[in-house]
Amino acid sequence: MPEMTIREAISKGLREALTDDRVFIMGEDVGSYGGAYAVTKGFLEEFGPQRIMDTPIAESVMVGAGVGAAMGGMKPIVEIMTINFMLLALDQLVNHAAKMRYMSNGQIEVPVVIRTVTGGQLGATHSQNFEGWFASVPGLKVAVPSTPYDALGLIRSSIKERDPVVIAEHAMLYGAKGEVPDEHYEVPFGQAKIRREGKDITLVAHLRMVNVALKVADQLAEKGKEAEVIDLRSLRPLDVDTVIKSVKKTNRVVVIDENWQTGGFAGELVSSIQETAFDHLDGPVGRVCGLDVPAPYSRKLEASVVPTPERVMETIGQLYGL
Amino acid sequence: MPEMTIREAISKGLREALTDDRVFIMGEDVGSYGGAYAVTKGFLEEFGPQRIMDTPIAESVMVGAGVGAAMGGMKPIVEIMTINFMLLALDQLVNHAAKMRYMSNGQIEVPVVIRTVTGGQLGATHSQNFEGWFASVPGLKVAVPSTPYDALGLIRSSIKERDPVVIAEHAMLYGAKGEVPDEHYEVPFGQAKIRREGKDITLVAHLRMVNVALKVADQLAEKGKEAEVIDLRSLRPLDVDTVIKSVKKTNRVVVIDENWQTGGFAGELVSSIQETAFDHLDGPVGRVCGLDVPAPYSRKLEASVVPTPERVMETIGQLYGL
Amino acid sequence: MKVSPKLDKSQVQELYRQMQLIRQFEEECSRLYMQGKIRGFLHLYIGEEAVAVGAIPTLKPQDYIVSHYRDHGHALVRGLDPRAVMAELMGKATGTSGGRGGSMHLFDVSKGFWGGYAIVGGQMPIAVGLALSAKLKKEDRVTVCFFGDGAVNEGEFHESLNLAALWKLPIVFFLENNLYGMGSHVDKTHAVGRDLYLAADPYRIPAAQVDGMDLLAVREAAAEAVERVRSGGGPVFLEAMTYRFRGHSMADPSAYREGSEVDLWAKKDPILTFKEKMQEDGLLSEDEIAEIDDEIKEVIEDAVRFGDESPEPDLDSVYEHVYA
Amino acid sequence: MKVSPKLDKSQVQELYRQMQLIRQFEEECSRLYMQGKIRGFLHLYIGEEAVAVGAIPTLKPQDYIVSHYRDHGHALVRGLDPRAVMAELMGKATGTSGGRGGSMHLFDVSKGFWGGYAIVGGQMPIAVGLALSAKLKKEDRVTVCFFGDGAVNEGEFHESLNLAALWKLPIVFFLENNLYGMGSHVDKTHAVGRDLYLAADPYRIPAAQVDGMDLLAVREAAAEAVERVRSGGGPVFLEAMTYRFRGHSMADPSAYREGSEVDLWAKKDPILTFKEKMQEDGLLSEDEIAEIDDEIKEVIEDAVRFGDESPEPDLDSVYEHVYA
Ligand SMILES: Cc1ncc(C[n+]2csc(CCOP(=O)(O)OP(=O)(O)O)c2C)c(N)n1
Ligand SMILES: Cc1ncc(C[n+]2csc(CCOP(=O)(O)OP(=O)(O)O)c2C)c(N)n1
Ligand SMILES: [Mg+2]
Ligand SMILES: [Mg+2]
Repeated sequence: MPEMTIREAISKGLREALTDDRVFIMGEDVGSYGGAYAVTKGFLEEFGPQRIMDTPIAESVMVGAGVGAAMGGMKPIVEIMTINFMLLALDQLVNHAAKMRYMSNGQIEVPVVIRTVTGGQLGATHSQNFEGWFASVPGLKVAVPSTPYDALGLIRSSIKERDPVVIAEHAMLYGAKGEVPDEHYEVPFGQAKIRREGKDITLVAHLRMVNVALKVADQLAEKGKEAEVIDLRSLRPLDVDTVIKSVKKTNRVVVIDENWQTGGFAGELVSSIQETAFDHLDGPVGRVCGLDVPAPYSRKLEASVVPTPERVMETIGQLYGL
Repeated sequence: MPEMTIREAISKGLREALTDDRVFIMGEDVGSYGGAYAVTKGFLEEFGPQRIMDTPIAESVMVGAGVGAAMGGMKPIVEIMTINFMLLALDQLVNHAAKMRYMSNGQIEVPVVIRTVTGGQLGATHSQNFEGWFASVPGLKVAVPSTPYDALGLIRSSIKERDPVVIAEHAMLYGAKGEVPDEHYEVPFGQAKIRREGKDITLVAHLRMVNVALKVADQLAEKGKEAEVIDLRSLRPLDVDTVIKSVKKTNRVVVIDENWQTGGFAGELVSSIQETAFDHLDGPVGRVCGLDVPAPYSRKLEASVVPTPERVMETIGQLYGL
Repeated sequence: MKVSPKLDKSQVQELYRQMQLIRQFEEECSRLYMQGKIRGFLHLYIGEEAVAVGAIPTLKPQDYIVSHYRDHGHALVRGLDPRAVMAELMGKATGTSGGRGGSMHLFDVSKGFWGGYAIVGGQMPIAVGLALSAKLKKEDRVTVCFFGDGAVNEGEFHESLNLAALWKLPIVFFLENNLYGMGSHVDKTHAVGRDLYLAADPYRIPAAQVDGMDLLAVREAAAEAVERVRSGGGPVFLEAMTYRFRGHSMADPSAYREGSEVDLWAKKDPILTFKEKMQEDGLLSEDEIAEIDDEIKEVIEDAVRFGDESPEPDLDSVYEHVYA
Repeated sequence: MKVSPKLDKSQVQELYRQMQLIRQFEEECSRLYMQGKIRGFLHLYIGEEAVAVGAIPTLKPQDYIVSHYRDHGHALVRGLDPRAVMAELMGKATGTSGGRGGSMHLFDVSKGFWGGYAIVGGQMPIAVGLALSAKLKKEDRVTVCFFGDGAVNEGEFHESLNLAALWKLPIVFFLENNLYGMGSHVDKTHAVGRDLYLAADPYRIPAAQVDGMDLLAVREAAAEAVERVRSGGGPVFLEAMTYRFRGHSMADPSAYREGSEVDLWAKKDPILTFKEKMQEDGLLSEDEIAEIDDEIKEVIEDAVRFGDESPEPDLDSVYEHVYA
């Protein structure tokens, strides 16, 4: 099977999407610059300025124009350079896009796709993870691909969605490689993926934290314990079933999230798990999250803020004595 | 002890605050209109336009100017008419106010107070509850007073805070009455309040949901069961200790939150409780939250969206058979 | 001034009928609100009727309209069924949004009425997007975006005008300047003062101001603007100077306005002045007026009856239409 | 043009020194970035030195400065210790923010340097607030807010100018128009085109454009603007036309700009042109230049050494300064 990076997989998905002439891409520097993360490199030349539209630095109208154009029958893909700047567009996303279908009693559809970049290690204002906020809003869907396969598969599903979708791509995963089949496939929303099977503990994660979970699984394997690693792939809809099934088998579970712990989306998983599988738990559901501080610039401090395999191992030890 | 409404208590707190001449109030229609919820009625006449400043409808610069003025040594109180409009000011609140102290290594303080109105029943775009989002941001503090006593006490503490504070007042509680002593007192951040003692189950809530919890306690009392009702009073800092202490006594707990359930702040409480008191729990921690839909306008639908005593009773029955 | 020769008697009657329909419909809303049959926010358009009635009939059926929370007038002129609008205000299943939207969120996509929006300025990026869709699809559609003087202060105003101008989108930015955003007078909310059409200048968008109490003046300006936009000239900005006769919402006693100011504007009542002028010009008779007024009375009674008798939405439907 | 008679030899030397300090400091940063000693975002000011050096020395010590993420130049001219700045870029405990801020977030409040901000346009409301505090406290302080042409497109630009104008705040809005926001040319991002000072018009803020490659021109315009603001006249808007010689950040190969354009601007190099003019005017000699250059070399070597030798922040400190 051919190998490619997540960046290439997303580009591939976008190129495919552009064969539908209702699809167009807009965002800051998606055109001649090729995208801040080079995802749309070459697109302007390939598809022309009618399809690949550079916008001013104005996130609110960018998202809003995407919403409006989607209402008018187009299929806009809006790139918001990073999730930190989404804070400037939340009125459009949350007050409008998410509510349009409901408020209009189904008269209006907003099939807009918003691609943005979460995570990263670039200081306090450029390293945030708001995908959990978006996933808490009824009316929105949120995809979080951690492999090239999923990135392409989720882009394909997003394009078919009739509701507003946010795709949160991780800044530090663009170069991650993986196999992507030539045959057409899709990754549906709301289907978590078991990345590694195991019977002793369940590790739940998304995006970059999946890699942390896999490293933890390796470390546990050295101790003779088998971890099951679940990659959520979308936060809304959220595939709680797959998680519960796993927990009923392993009786132990830790949720890993790069975001701040307090009030973060990890709490949703913890809550749902213990609501449904309480009697199957050998101990409390664990959370390992980003420290509750603005991201520090110093590499050393920063490394201590993001969840590490060591921290996860420590939590597992404390909770379950594994 | 004199009785007053929450509205009156907040007004009283603001009047007191204004005796410090670093304090000023700004916001949309806080002046000649007297505030959308009449909290600052008469203030313009009393304190003059230098202290009570009407702003254009421009939430971002309003919050940002509050942040900047606080940095420059003032103590601004910014009124954002409702929490729904805070979505237009999140860049200033989250990307700037919350991070200034950290990014500057303690050189900068942002002692701004942002008052806003959460909850309410005014349709999809005017009935949201984002206080949980704010409480998930390191650097911010969030107060949620549900009685006149707490409203005044928390305003007093807020004014002394050296960090940015959001006070989320509930639209439907302004008229709620309660006793407020003449003697000076304060309500510190991070101290939950046991509104009613009980030994059979703990109910955790804030703002309007405290009243729902109290009604549930009444209903339980009729069945001979005693509920302990905890009013969080601030979401950040969050007084988990008081909750844990109660749960260790009652072994049962339900968290009630008006906000959407999925990804809401209730998940933080559930997570923290089961992390610390797992072995004391007779069953899973319960959540009763707003339904995961945009707020419908129809009174009938709307009433079904917000948590009711009936729904809480049902959950208690299911989880604990009480 | 003589009436525009383009208007014939039947048109004059229709325009009068539309203004009167809005006025009487909203007078009734006000009563229903007092009775508790309408709840939540209710923002009346009374006094501003000449703007909607002047502007909207200059549009073609395929054109798009985006409004704000003060949207009853725009909706009714665009031909939304008064029954469905009334039922919506009453939160009934037969309403334009089945009771999910309410007064601030009327929609009828079949009529190109893309809705009322309740976040000040929030409708502007959406309207820009609708105009963009028309342009990309090469459709002959003009989008008209209504907004108040308050919206001019929001960042989204700036971003929307800039993008529409850069991309030469087929949109009319239609400012209903009633001098106040809630209790705040425009002189205190925008540095340019009350002539807000000047704010369109840096975007290089042609802009004009018109007397919003004068139906014919609005109609002429709107027709010209719509025509210009339709012919591919990019966005146009129109400012209608108007006044709301009531408080901002039903909850507002409107204490911040001088009685003398209110009285002055009351003299410019768009319905009275239009009626008088048309009578003078022989285009509208007492009998015709009486007939129209009677007809409207019936329409409204019927709408209220319909709303009253309509069922509330089904509880089980609460999760419908969150997603496709 | 002859030199402004107000400048004496020592001032000329100082101005040259400041521009050269920025230039050489950043050349060194670029090398350190390649070596991996500086990481994350790094936005160089090279080519734009005449703006900071023209503007900032016209301020008094008590005045306030707010910058963006391209902030090294502003910081150094304002007198932030090059050692502390370099240590910050290296993420060291001795940095201006103890390694917590980084290149985009330099702060030194003791010098009225209120920081670099990394959200485009986000610094503007904050600067407005700082100016507001000065006004309310009746302090003699001017706030200068630097921002790029890209920031002009954000809603916060609009809201900030409007509020500052309405409230007559003591602030200079200082636009560094280097023609590009990342890869986007101003002609494609604002409808008014490249003369962005015209965007200040609806706010009734006096605005002017100045050659940002000409130190003396910037200095004169800035002095006048600051003076005007200081005397209570409310905000002033200044636009300096400039050019960044490098990519947007270290990650940007700058492929979107024509070589011919870059070459044209390279000829206007603010340091070269200033040096030449001053030499012609007899205000700066070869020897003096060499001496200054040597001194700067030492300052920078010292700063790098200091940064290299400084400790990283203590792991235990990670929770410090989240709250008071
Ligand atoms: C973003 C936002 N801020 C504040 C409000 C509260 N609000 C509702 S209407 C209004 C006044 C708007 O005035 P204007 O735009 O002039 O319209 P008018 O009511 O005069 O028709 C305000 C402040 C809101 N709905 N949205
Ligand atoms: C709100 C926001 N959107 C996008 C970005 C990403 N970004 C960083 S700098 C930049 C270009 C800004 O250009 P300009 O204001 O002209 O400043 P210059 O870099 O030219 O000095 C962009 C788009 C950001 N930091 N903040
Ligand atoms: Mg108005
Ligand atoms: Mg630029």
